[in-house]
Amino acid sequence: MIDITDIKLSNAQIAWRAAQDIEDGAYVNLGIGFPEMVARFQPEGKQAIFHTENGVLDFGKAPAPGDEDWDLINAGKKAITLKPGTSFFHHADSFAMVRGGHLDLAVLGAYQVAQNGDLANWSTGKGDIPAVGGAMDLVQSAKRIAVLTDHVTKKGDPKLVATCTMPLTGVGCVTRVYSSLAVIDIENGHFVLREKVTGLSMDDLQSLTGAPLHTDGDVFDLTCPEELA
Amino acid sequence: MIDITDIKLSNAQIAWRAAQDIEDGAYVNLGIGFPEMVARFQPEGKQAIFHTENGVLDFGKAPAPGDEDWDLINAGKKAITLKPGTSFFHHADSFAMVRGGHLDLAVLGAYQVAQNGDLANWSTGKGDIPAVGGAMDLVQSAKRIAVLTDHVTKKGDPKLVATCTMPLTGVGCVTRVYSSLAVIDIENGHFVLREKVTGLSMDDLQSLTGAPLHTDGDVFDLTCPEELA
Amino acid sequence: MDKTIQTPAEAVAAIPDGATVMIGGFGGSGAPIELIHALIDHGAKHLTVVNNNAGNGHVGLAALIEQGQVDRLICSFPRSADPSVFVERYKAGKIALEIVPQGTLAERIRAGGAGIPAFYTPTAFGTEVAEGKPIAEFDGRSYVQERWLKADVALIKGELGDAHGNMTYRMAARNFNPLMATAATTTIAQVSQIVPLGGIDPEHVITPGIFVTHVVEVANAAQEEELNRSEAVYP
Amino acid sequence: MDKTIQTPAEAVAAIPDGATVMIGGFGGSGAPIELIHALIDHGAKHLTVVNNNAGNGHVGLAALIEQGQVDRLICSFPRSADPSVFVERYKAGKIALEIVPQGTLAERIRAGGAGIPAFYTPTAFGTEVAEGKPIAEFDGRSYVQERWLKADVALIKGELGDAHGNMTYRMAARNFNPLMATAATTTIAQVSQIVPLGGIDPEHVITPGIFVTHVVEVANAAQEEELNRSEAVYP
Repeated sequence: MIDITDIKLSNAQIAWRAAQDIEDGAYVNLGIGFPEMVARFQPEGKQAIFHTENGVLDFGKAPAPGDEDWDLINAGKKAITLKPGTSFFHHADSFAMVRGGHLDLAVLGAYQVAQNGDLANWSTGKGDIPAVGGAMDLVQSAKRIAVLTDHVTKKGDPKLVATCTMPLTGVGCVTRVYSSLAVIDIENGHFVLREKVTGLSMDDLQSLTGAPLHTDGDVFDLTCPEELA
Repeated sequence: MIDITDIKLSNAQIAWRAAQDIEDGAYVNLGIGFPEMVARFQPEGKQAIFHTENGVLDFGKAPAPGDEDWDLINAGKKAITLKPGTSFFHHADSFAMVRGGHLDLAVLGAYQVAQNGDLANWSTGKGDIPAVGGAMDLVQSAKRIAVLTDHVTKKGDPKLVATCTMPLTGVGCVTRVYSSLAVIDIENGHFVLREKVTGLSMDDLQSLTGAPLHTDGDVFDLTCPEELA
Repeated sequence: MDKTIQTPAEAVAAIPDGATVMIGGFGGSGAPIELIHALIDHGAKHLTVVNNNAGNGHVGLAALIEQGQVDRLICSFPRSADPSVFVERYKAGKIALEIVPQGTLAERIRAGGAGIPAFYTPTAFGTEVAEGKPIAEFDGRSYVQERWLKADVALIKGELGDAHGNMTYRMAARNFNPLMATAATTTIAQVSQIVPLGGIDPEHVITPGIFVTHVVEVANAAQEEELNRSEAVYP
Repeated sequence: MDKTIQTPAEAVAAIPDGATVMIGGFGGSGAPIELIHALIDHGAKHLTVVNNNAGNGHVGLAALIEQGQVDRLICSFPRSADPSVFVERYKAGKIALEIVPQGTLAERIRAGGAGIPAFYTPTAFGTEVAEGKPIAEFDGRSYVQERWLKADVALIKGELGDAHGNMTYRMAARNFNPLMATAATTTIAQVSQIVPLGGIDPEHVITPGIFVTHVVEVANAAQEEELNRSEAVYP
């Protein structure tokens, strides 16, 4: 197996890369945990508007410790802040935004992503207590579904697979994967490689991927700020 | 045919009689036109709360001429007023109140009411331009559906019938009829006579009614304030 | 991001022939008269219009119909103090009419905005309005299946608006406006006043900006009822 | 008409064993802690509870579960900082769990309040959560049929309330509360302050009084997050 320790991106770098693609004024939902990090890296002049399932739109970043108001939280139950333009609404209206296709982008983590866009990210299927939250709603309805993920599991198994073996969160829903090694679109049932980290050959990347990597035009270098490594 | 000119109730008297049955705190929708008159005759100490389809709850009576605000109207497009307790909401929430069974009572007019509770009140079926408004929603969902009506048509034909011949507004929905001659409940597919105007025999009332009148206990005199005649 | 636009004319300029256009309001209250009149000036034809009513007098929706721009109307109640414009065209076979019970109309629009392709309602069961629609029984009662309603464009009227499209409404002028905002590809809102971002309390926002594409300020907007009392005609 | 009631204990006194109880809140925000604790004191058992989560620590919903009063939980996300009470009872087979995607949970509750017995959603199509549910195709896409959710009682938390039951909420503490208010036979609301009738601007009412049965003032209501940070245990 190829040692990717030195070339793979940090989570911060993956989040940074994903943030570069978000248009000014895009309505975006960031999943709990790692995806929330995307908000930190919005490019100058591109202001996304963030939605959280529990009924807040256009909110600000986390407050300073000690300044939390626990009635002002995000879906991860972390404290957030108001900013000019914030609005509150109930859960049915919040998911009307989701299900009605009003979000431009949802960013989630993954256990597995299949080449047809199937996503498994809610249950390992090993008898853990099921907990789905809002993920199944988000993945079927946002205009674009981006996944942030390590390219392989801790054991080195591909997370980008031919067919998901873990319980599905949604079918055919993922549009782009930002992995620790590559940026990959999902088009017509195929993984289409757009960018890969420098120092990794095509063959090596393919060997770490569970389904064929297609190309469609140039494959660019995936470069991220060094200070985030 | 019996001449009922001198014994039949006026519309105001019918509305008065209907108003006497409304409990304090009941949520009530009054149909456009004649049923709106019910609001005038609420008994002392019994304060109903009125709902209008276009998104106002707990509103007050008509403003003085010249004081109208045309953003503050009822479903009949007549001006209403605010009172302490008023709230505004959109049309989907308004009909969630209706369809969800939150109204205690809806009061409507009728072309025909059948003994099984079917109501025809939206179309004569004679090629007029159809216009249904909120009636079909109201009649299927309010807890009680009261009809205010003349007992017979202008031609003298019964409006309380065995089976409606005009296009239906709702099936099996009417619970009580306040007619110009009687108060009649609809129970188990039958007209059950509760009150009739004095000076009208049972046989005469039956002859003006298109289906058998049942009784279940006493039939009381239907008396209304003379000054409303 | 700035969703404000300078004039009603600019706001409606991209509406194509054949578009489905939801128009807010219940009778005259909440009717976006200036946007409708701009649409008349713009001239888009063969429109399908969704509104609760069918216009009154010779302004607003009635004027749009009178100009021959509307091929089809989806509404609950095509009556008004003066429905003559609609009645005439309807009787002449020049405009198609789909009658929808008012609560079903509201819920179909909400469903369109909320990504619910179909739902069941007790409304209209057993009536001719339900003819041809699927019927299903739940817990022993029969219900009618109704489909979502979406539009290419919604023309709505609010009270306050900001550059992100957050909006409030004025009293009963709210009615269908917030629903239609959610159900159209492009939602164009006229508001009495554009306020700075943050000028609307987050607790008081009725339509969050995500549902709004363009906001145009129309101070002292016309009230359909007043126009009709003065026997106004547009254009 | 006066819907105000003096204490949480009186407000919950009529809740019977076996009731289905919706409890508002998302995690701790909007959770009606005092009403839940009154329900613990009241002692009703064999409850089915509908909540987004499954409790945190040893207060509020977690405490209700810990007391063995909940036989069944319908929720989207039974995880929290400290879900140990639920986890233990679940693994011991003492509490049944129905997992519902969060948006579907919200919409099922809204449907219960709005008289919609069933609706279709794209959510969960093709997943094990949709197994056994009717599937239908609309416009070439497959959807899952979901049923309404109703309750005997809703326990909710608001900010302002009046004697007619009109209510507002505080920031993200709104969440499921206004929906649950509509879907229960009896809705019991605790509010931070009861104001005179007319004390809430008609434009700012979020829950109109028609949906509320009882209102009880709980000034300085406990915040679940703060209780858990101080390692509180109830009772």
